[in-house]
Amino acid sequence: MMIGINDILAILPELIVAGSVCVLLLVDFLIGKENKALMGYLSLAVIFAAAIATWSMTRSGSLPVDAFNGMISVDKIAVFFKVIFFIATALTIMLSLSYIKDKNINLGEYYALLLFSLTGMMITASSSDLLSIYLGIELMSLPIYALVGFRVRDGRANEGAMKYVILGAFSSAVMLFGISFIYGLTGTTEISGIAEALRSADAQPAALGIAIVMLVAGFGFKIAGVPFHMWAPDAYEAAPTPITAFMSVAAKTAAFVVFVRVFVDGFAPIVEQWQLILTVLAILSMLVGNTVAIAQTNIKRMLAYSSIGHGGYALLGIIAATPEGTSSVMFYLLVYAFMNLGIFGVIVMMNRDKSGGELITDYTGLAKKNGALALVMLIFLFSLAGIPPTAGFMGKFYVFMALINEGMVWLAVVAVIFSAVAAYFYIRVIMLMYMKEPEREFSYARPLSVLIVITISLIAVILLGVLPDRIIELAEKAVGIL
Amino acid sequence: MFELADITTFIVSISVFLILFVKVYVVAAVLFSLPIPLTWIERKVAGHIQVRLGPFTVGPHGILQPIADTLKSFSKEDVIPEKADRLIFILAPLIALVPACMVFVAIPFGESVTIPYINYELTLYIADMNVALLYILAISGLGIYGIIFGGWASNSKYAVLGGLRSAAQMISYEVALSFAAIGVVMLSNSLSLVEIVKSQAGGFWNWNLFYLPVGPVWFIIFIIAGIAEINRIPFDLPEDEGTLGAGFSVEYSGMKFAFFPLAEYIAMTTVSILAVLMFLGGWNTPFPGAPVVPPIFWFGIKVLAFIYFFMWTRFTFPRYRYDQLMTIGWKILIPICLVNLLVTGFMRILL
Amino acid sequence: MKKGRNVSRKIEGGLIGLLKKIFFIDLLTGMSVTLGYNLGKSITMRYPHEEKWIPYPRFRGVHTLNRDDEGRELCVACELCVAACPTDCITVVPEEDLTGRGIADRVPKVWTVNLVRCLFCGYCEDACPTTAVRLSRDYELATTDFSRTVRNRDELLQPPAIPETVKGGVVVEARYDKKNMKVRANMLRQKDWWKSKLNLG
Amino acid sequence: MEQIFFIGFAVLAIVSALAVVSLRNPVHSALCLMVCLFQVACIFVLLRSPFLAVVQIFIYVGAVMVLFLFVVMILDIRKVMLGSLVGKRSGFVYAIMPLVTLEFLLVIFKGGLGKVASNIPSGEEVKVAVIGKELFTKYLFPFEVVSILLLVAMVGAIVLAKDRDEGA
Repeated sequence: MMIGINDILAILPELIVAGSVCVLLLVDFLIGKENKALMGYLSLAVIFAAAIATWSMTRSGSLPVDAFNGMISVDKIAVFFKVIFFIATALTIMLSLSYIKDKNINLGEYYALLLFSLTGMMITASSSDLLSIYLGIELMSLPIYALVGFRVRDGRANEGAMKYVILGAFSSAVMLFGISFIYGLTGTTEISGIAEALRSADAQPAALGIAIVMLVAGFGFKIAGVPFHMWAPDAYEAAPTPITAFMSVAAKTAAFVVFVRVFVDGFAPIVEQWQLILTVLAILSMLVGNTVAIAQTNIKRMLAYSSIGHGGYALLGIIAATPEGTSSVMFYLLVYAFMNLGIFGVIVMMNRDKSGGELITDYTGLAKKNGALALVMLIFLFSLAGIPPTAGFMGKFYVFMALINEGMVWLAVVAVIFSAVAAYFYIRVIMLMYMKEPEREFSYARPLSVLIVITISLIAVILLGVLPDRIIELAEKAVGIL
Repeated sequence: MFELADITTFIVSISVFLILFVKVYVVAAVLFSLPIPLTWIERKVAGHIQVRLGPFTVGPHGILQPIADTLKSFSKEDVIPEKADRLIFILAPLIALVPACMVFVAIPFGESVTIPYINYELTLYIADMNVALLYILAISGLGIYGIIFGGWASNSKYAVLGGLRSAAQMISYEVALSFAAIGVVMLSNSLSLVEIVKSQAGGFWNWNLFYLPVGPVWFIIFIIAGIAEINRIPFDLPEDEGTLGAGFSVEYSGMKFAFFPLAEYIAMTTVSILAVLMFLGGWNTPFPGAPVVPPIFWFGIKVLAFIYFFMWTRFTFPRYRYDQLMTIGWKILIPICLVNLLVTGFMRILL
Repeated sequence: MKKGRNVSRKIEGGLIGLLKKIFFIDLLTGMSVTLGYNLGKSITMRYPHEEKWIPYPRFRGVHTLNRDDEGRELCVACELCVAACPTDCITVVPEEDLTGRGIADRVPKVWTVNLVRCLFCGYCEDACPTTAVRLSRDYELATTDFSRTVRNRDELLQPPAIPETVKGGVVVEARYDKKNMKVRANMLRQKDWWKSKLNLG
Repeated sequence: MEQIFFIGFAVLAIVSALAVVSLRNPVHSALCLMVCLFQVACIFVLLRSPFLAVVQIFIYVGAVMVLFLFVVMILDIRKVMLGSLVGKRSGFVYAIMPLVTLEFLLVIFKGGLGKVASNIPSGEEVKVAVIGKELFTKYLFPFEVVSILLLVAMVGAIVLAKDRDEGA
């Protein structure tokens, strides 16, 4: 039962991040108010170090590693997701460098909280026990609560953060209740143990249904799946724009890790029980996300609903409940990370003046003034809508393929129909940019870091759209198909 | 038909129950009569420290004064302010008093005595829990609700301020108090008070107080936090006469008011007893070679000395300001606690 | 410059201060002082049950009307005291008397002083040409009977409880006469009793 | 005997929990919540884990509720405001509550709760030393994560409450 060096090595990336944040919090005292960007660069270095540690773990070929008496299990899926987290967090930090200075919320704790959240996500990704999964999710959420309300003088930010915190606490409680049910029914919180107990049981008690409903509610809140999505538009609008990007990408991805771990792995023996619930959740998410987005005037709210819809698509891969489905979800989330961060990068650029960039009408006639920016925006929007040469199309394609291979053709058809609906509001923005005359002068923030983020995202979106094979191969290797 | 064995077990179980009942009864009786000598002693100490005589009129040297006070409290009009929250206003003094008394379930007054003639070994505690120390800290912390609710229910701004201060003070000092308790648990390797006392047997150099260098630090932290816990000068901000009238109890009168000092005296005794049990070897004799006296004698002497110490400090020091109180709690006591905890841990492992 | 000097002084004081704080020197000093008081003697006077304070002769208490060595009243009812009184608390009504009651043929028929109004300034004493009015050292004026606040001539002619010959400034043994509600000091029974008390400090 | 005590504690806990959500006055609610938490602690004692019971009282009843009351007393929620706190659709909530209760009862009594469970804990009293040992061996990782979690909560709270000169 003693803790050895292997246990420490298994969580080395997490340790690097968590340990350096504590140091960074102290370093923050030494850095003057004007040079807080240094904290950002240091944070990037920390992420880089953690990424190297993760990479060296895959090199050593010892995966999967079990540690801490079954609390932690680092496998290739975990590594894949961690890479998404690293990318998302690093790009978010680069988006933030100039943004928080412009908005005068230039505090070193901003980066520290982001890194704490990253720690939580990494723990979630490599957990193999409900207890550590829950703690990882909480560790991910708490800093985001604080970051959403970071603009404390802004009433809107306070309202959004308040809603998020209260509903988040409530969902955590529901989640814990579900976990306690599972523990009571199976006598263990270890995911493999749960699967074992469920497999060996002769009958499935009805209480298991309640536990599943509660877990779906708790985790569904984190991916903003309908009907647990109420917080999302308010919180997305309230948060500083880079944080909105972070929430919609990283936090959502972390919640999907949980779905992969708990539902696809842990509840594998009772797949019929949760498949139906998740199907309802997915269809509702796609329906509400894609239709309500049409009515939005604020681009952050629109993207919030679009994010709800994308959550629905990604859930489809979980519903397939096959290794292929899992790998398609992983690929989808990676693609989603790039395209969403890219589009938020554009919004950050447009956020220069006080009201600018928040309303959809602010983009009217952008193409006439700044063709390059409009083109970039166009590509990201096409990708979000799932239009062929872009990565978004490939992501959706693989998810649908996984569904069809499982024989759930009708669900794939429904999803495609919703995709078509979704295309409407993405293309509306493009119409505004290209077909209308500009009504005002634009002023952009164009710091190098944001340009880099947009460039990286752009290249990734196009490359993943044209040549997805290598990444798909990685994902399939991770889930053990190849 | 009853077997003989059945009847004997029945008698044994009944007698066990009876003995328990008697113990509880005795402890309760002592607790409720405790304030009578204590108020007298306190007023006498107060008098002499201020070069006065203290109560002198009722009975020889005023010894019957507390009884007169009690009678006065009983006969006073019981006022409930018009816009007060009646239910909570009435409940608050009880909430203050009940936890203070509940604590004594877990307090040992000695190990055991053998009653002559029937040769029965009587333990001098009601229950020896294996979490006694935690239980006492937890339950005695509840007494604060009497003050908070009393202050709130009075519907008076001074009372509310008293309640608020009390809440903040309690949160700040509970931490240090618990740390001191943890220190003692580390030194004695048990949460049971009987075990803690046993571990300090054999002369005063074995007491936790003299576990150098960490023992005295824990002791001082415990005393400071303990004084703050029972809201006595210099930490009696909830009832700060200078700025709040009488603080949380400003709207109370008669017997309801009397419950608050009653609870305070019982809490003071609790803290004294805890300090004796945790640091001063409980009922162990300080000098093993000295003539044998009953252990309860040592216990009584030590507790009385502590009670005197609390009175002594009360009439020596001025009250701290509110921000000073918070500074002492968070910026001085807690960091010292953390460092001391580390040192204690290392000493326990290495020595 | 100035700031720097302050800082250095602060550190010096701070080092000693820190040591003082660590060992609670100031608190212990305070506690030793109070312990000394606690063990020392109390200065409380248990008036009226056991002790009573005898004021110095200069103390101004209730008025007395004096007589001369032959027992004649010194007051000649000249009403100068009435004139001098700032609060008009003295009433004097003169009458002619040839029986030798007073030192002159003019004596007061009424001589009252209202002690509620009187502020014991002693102007009457100064104004009196015959030293008939003196302020005695009686200070136990509390009463539940309002009529007792006005003292008339007969009462004032009684010799004061504390004779002028007693030096004063001492504490004497006393007891409380519950029936008459009076404090009886038995100083006169024991000659020079107060002196030994004085020596005790 | 134990059953009687359990039913007593459980009923009191449920009644006080209902009171927490139905009472209008936040201080009354807090008082009821205290009672509820206390009953839960009592049930822990019946379950042979006095340590958990004491910790429950220590932390929840002793410290957390004090903070709640502190906030409630500072907020000074008046009766006028209380009306606005209770939503207009409370009828809907009241309709759902018995339904959920019914569902739970059905599940508990008809659903064969505990059929899957294999390792039901024994009725032995849990010693503190055992808890400590488990916490620092088997559950070391969650324990450490919790410590980071608390640090984050602290940092977050300080960031939000910190005085800063920020343009709107």
